[in-house]
Amino acid sequence: MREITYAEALREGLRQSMASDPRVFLIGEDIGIYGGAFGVSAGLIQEFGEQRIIDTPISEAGIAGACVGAALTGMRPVGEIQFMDFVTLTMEQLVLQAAKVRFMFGGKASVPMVLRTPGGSGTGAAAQHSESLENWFVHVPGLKVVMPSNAYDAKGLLLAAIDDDNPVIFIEHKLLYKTKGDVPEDMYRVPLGQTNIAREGKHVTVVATSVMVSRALQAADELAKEGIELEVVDPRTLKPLDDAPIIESVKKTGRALVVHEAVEMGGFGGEVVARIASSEAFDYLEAPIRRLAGLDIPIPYNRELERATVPQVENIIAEARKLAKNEY
Amino acid sequence: MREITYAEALREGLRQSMASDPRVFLIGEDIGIYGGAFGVSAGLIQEFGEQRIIDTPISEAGIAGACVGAALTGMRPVGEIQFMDFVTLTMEQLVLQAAKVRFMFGGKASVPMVLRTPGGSGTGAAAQHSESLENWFVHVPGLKVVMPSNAYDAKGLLLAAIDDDNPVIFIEHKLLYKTKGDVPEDMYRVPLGQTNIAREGKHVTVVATSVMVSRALQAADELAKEGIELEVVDPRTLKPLDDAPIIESVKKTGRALVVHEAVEMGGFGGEVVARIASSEAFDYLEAPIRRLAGLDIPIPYNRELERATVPQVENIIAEARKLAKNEY
Amino acid sequence: MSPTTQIPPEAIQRYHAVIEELGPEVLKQMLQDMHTIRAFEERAEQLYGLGKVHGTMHLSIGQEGTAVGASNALKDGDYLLNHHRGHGHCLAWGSDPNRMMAEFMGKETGFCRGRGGSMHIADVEANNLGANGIVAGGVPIAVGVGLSIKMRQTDQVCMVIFGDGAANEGAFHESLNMASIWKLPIVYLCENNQYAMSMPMVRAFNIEEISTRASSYGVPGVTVDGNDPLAVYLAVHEAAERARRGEGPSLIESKTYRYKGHSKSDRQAYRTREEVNDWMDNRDAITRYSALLVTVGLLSEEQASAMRDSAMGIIDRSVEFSEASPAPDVSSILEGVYA
Amino acid sequence: MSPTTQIPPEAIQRYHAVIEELGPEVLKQMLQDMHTIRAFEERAEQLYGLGKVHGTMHLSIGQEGTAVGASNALKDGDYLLNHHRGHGHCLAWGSDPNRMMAEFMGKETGFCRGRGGSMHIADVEANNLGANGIVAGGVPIAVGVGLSIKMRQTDQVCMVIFGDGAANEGAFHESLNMASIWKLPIVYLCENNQYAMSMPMVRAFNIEEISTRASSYGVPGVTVDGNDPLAVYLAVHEAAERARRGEGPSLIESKTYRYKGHSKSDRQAYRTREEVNDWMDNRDAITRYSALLVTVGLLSEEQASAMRDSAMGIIDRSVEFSEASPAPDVSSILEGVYA
Ligand SMILES: Cc1ncc(C[n+]2csc(CCOP(=O)(O)OP(=O)(O)O)c2C)c(N)n1
Ligand SMILES: Cc1ncc(C[n+]2csc(CCOP(=O)(O)OP(=O)(O)O)c2C)c(N)n1
Ligand SMILES: [Mg+2]
Ligand SMILES: [Mg+2]
Repeated sequence: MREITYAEALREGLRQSMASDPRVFLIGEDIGIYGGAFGVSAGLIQEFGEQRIIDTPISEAGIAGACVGAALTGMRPVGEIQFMDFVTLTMEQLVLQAAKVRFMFGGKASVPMVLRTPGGSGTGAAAQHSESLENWFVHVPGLKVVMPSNAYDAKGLLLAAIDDDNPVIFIEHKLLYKTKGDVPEDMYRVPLGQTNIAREGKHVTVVATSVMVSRALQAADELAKEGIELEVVDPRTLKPLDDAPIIESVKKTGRALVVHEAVEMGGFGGEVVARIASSEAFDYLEAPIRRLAGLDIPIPYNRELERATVPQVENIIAEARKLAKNEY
Repeated sequence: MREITYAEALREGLRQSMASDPRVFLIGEDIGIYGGAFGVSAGLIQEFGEQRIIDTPISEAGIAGACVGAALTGMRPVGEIQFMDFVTLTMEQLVLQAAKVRFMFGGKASVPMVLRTPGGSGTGAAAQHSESLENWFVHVPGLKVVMPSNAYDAKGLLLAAIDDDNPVIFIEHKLLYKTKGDVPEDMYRVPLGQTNIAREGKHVTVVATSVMVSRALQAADELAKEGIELEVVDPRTLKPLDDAPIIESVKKTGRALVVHEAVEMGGFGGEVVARIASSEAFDYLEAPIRRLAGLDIPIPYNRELERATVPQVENIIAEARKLAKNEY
Repeated sequence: MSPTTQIPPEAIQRYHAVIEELGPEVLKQMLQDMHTIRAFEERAEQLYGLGKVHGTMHLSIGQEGTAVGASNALKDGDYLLNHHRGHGHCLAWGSDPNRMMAEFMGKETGFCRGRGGSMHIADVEANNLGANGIVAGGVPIAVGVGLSIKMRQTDQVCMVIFGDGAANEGAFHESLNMASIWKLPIVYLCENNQYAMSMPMVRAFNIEEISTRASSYGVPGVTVDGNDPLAVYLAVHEAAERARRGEGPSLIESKTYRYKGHSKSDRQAYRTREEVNDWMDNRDAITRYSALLVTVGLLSEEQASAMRDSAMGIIDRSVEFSEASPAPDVSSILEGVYA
Repeated sequence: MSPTTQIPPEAIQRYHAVIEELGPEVLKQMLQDMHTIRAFEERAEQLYGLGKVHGTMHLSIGQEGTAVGASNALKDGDYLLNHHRGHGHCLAWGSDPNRMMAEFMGKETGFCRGRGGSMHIADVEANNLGANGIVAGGVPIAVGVGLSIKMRQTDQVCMVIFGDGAANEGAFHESLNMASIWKLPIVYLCENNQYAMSMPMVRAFNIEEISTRASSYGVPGVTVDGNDPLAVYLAVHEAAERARRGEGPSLIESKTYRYKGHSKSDRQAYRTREEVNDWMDNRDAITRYSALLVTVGLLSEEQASAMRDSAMGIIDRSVEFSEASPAPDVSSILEGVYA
């Protein structure tokens, strides 16, 4: 099948949904002629014009508010926050307005908006341009949170997110934009809230998100050579979380490792561990449930320090091996 | 010993530290003549004047920035955000500036600030004035997070937070302000990062924070009548988390219940569960680790709905009893 | 001061045109609405005192002129975004007092099924997109409403009402700038009641008039007497028509005063009784407007005072309706979070 | 355009006083610093191209006049907060090029031990509180610095430098308002280089001059030629002295232009080559200022061109220093998070 990059898959999803639904528009900083900081919307302004590809001043709270107001009045905005770190400027609008309006109004309004933003480190952009804050949003009732780990899911989840009548935080990863994958040309959807078993295995369940899925798969290839079979589980949607496949997997393997780039403390890994530890899978556990995640430090600039701050393939291999060998 | 309220204990701590250290000042909305939305700073402006009790315009990001800048240049600001919900407007300054400046500058600067804010529901203030967002901050390297559950800890932890050379998010609870406790008159400290065993017991470990500590203690009184002994553990400081006493307790009881008001999904409970599930306590577990926390909905206005949204004494009793009786 | 207050002839002159334009029925209805708002607020305070409602509330007694003047300047189909002190805006918008009171009392029949309460009353069917518990919370949302109107190519207008305090939030700045560069059909109505909780406007601003901030965005800015419903009507009407013509947003500062405390628990140590009395005795919107209608012969003294009574009646019925209404069923607690 | 550019006599007239005031040494040092900044930036770009640095960088080539004019208007002990395009501000502040280059190259000997990089260079000992990766991130921090100065009762001043784009962030509004009501000793220097990444200033604002926003806060606002270091010096100096006298903040808009792309990867589709060339050929700060010094006889053509060479020398040494410096030890990764 046709191979395109994660960024191209996103662009194709945006183009197709804008072409098929006049209510959809894009709003964000430098998304027009510049094409977006990571080129995702390149060329769309030529196709759809300034009325539907809206370049904004540097006003993130205003961008979020613009999405809320447009969504409340019949449009389906897709906002872009140039780096995930800058969502810190939009939390009031996203958390106190977008997420709560429907409930506060007794279910009589809806806010069908998507907020796209690239998270993650690995580009040398240092502490203020490398954060992974997904768990903040997972903690907020009224929001949905999506984190595609490959090109196929990126397009399918984006189209499903735009269809959704709720505010969806759509978290991309800088290191994935250039990665390629098979992507159908039609407007297929990957439904929100469906966990994917990225690789089957019987010894250790590795729950990974975003860029960590590919690292977990590489680790699985390596460990397979030693006869250790990892089952790699990708939730894809963090909220709502489809935890049944995770629990099933752990019942099968008896061992669980949760891997994400975000800082370990207070992170999404805790949620996954808690779901497992309170489930029927508990009785099948043959080892402690482990997390492997970012160090509790801001992302450093220096290349080696930056790399050492978040899980790498070799770290996943080491952790999974210890679990498999009952070294915990 | 002298009994005073949680609010009075905080006020005494503020007064004593301002009297003893000219670098300490308060800044926030309506903290002067109004005395603060919950009266914590009542009377301090008469004592210390407008130069050190600074009423601000409604500019939360500005308040946070003012604290960062003053702390960077030799002062020890204590900022107040009138309701915890409004920290959504300060996340950029707290998370990208206060928390990271020291690391980004190679350890050559420090930001000794305290940000006080009241969290929690129970006052009928509805969805935008009742949030419990502590886990957002727990997830941020460079910050410390404190949640006093009683008057004694409120004063002692506040003085320790003001002494601390790092940014400390100090989370009070609206329902605790009027609760009384024994509070010494001297300037004692409760060191940050020390978990407290609020009640000893041998059957179930209940880790609770803020207002849930008193509810857990009430539940313990009830269950004691049935011969079920709860060990109530209060971390007091969520970041850094002193988890050793929690793990020791679970090794003793073999059963753990984590209780907080914040929404369960993506909350601090996940962190506690993960610490237990990956620790040596794992081998002592006789039952799944359970969480009891807020429903995944915004806080409703209606009194009964509001009450039903967060854990109450009867819910803690029911959960702890099931755990004790191996009904999980 | 009684309804026989003398209205200077020049005032009557000044309003000749608008009196013609609005006609007797509307002019009288405006006074009736002002009475209804005040009666609603007085009853709300009473119910609170009786412990029949919990939480908090922000009363707009004294500010009725702004609410009524502004709403009447807009058309059906226009949008409203307002703020925590919003009962008056909502009633002036024409929303059902029964469902408002029921919401205030946390009943299932309330506009928000009892989930929102005083600070979050919205009448979505009537394009009232709701009050807001966050100071300036609705202000950036207006940008989106304006963009949506523009993209849908209707001739709607969005009026966003906020306080003097809100004008110092960053959101105010970002929103006005975006609206100005895109010429969005938004009327920014700053209801300056002199205080933001305990903070006097004069201490929170280094300028005399908030409307001067319009110059930072190259849009029109005016300051009007917020206790004069016709002055507010004229300013909002002009701004709205300008917006409909595609000429962009305007900033209107409406100077008024809140008679009651900021919210339930306010000792009001930040202002003097004299100051409050001065506004109540000499600039009360209802007294003045009522006197105007009497002076121009649209209303007899009797009709004028009868309005107060019918307002009470409306509110009595709203309370009866609410007390007879069921509370939300706790089993429905998870409803309405997701669409 | 060569250093023999004709400087109109009236210009020389205009600057007579300031030329007297600053004296030959400072005036010449300013030119030297402008050369050093440009040399630093050119080398940075080169090193990036060679793959010797990762991440991104924001070059200020073309904007040297503002950095040098502004820094020279302040005193030892004053504070600086600047932004992502900050190499020039830092060098003009007098910080060691070796430690700056080492930081840029991620070395342990850098100002931030290689943890911060280009966007976070700070020289805390010299009261340079750092560049900022967040647009307008430093602007609210200035309020705290101003308050701290006031409470410590020193005669320090805080200069915060930000771009045209930053003036549309809410933080700009909150900060200026707070500084205005408390009369804080802050100089707000908006370095308007015409673009915020790809967004032209003319599209992001509905006003001609950003300095008009000063009127929203009742503070002085001026716009100066940012490619004329003496004009910038005069404006910043006046604002700083005003601040020291306790009269509060000022907003200065310094109009300049960035020659290079916004950051590493910028095709610059949003502007024309002609526009860039026009600024480079006809308004270059170094060329003009250099010509001025030659015309007034403070510098010979030879000395003028020699400065470029010594700038190169300074930068060569900074690169040697950095390449000879150790990278941070990964075992030290957890250091410096908490005090
Ligand atoms: C972001 C935010 N900050 C603070 C508050 C608390 N608060 C509620 S109303 C209010 C005063 C608002 O003043 P103004 O905007 O003038 O409106 P008014 O109450 O005078 O009608 C404050 C401080 C809030 N609700 N939201
Ligand atoms: C809050 C925030 N939004 C967006 C960005 C991405 N960004 C970095 S620099 C920049 C343009 C800034 O323009 P301006 O303030 O004019 O400064 P200049 O780059 O022109 O010097 C943008 C959009 C950011 N770093 N921070
Ligand atoms: Mg007000
Ligand atoms: Mg710029």
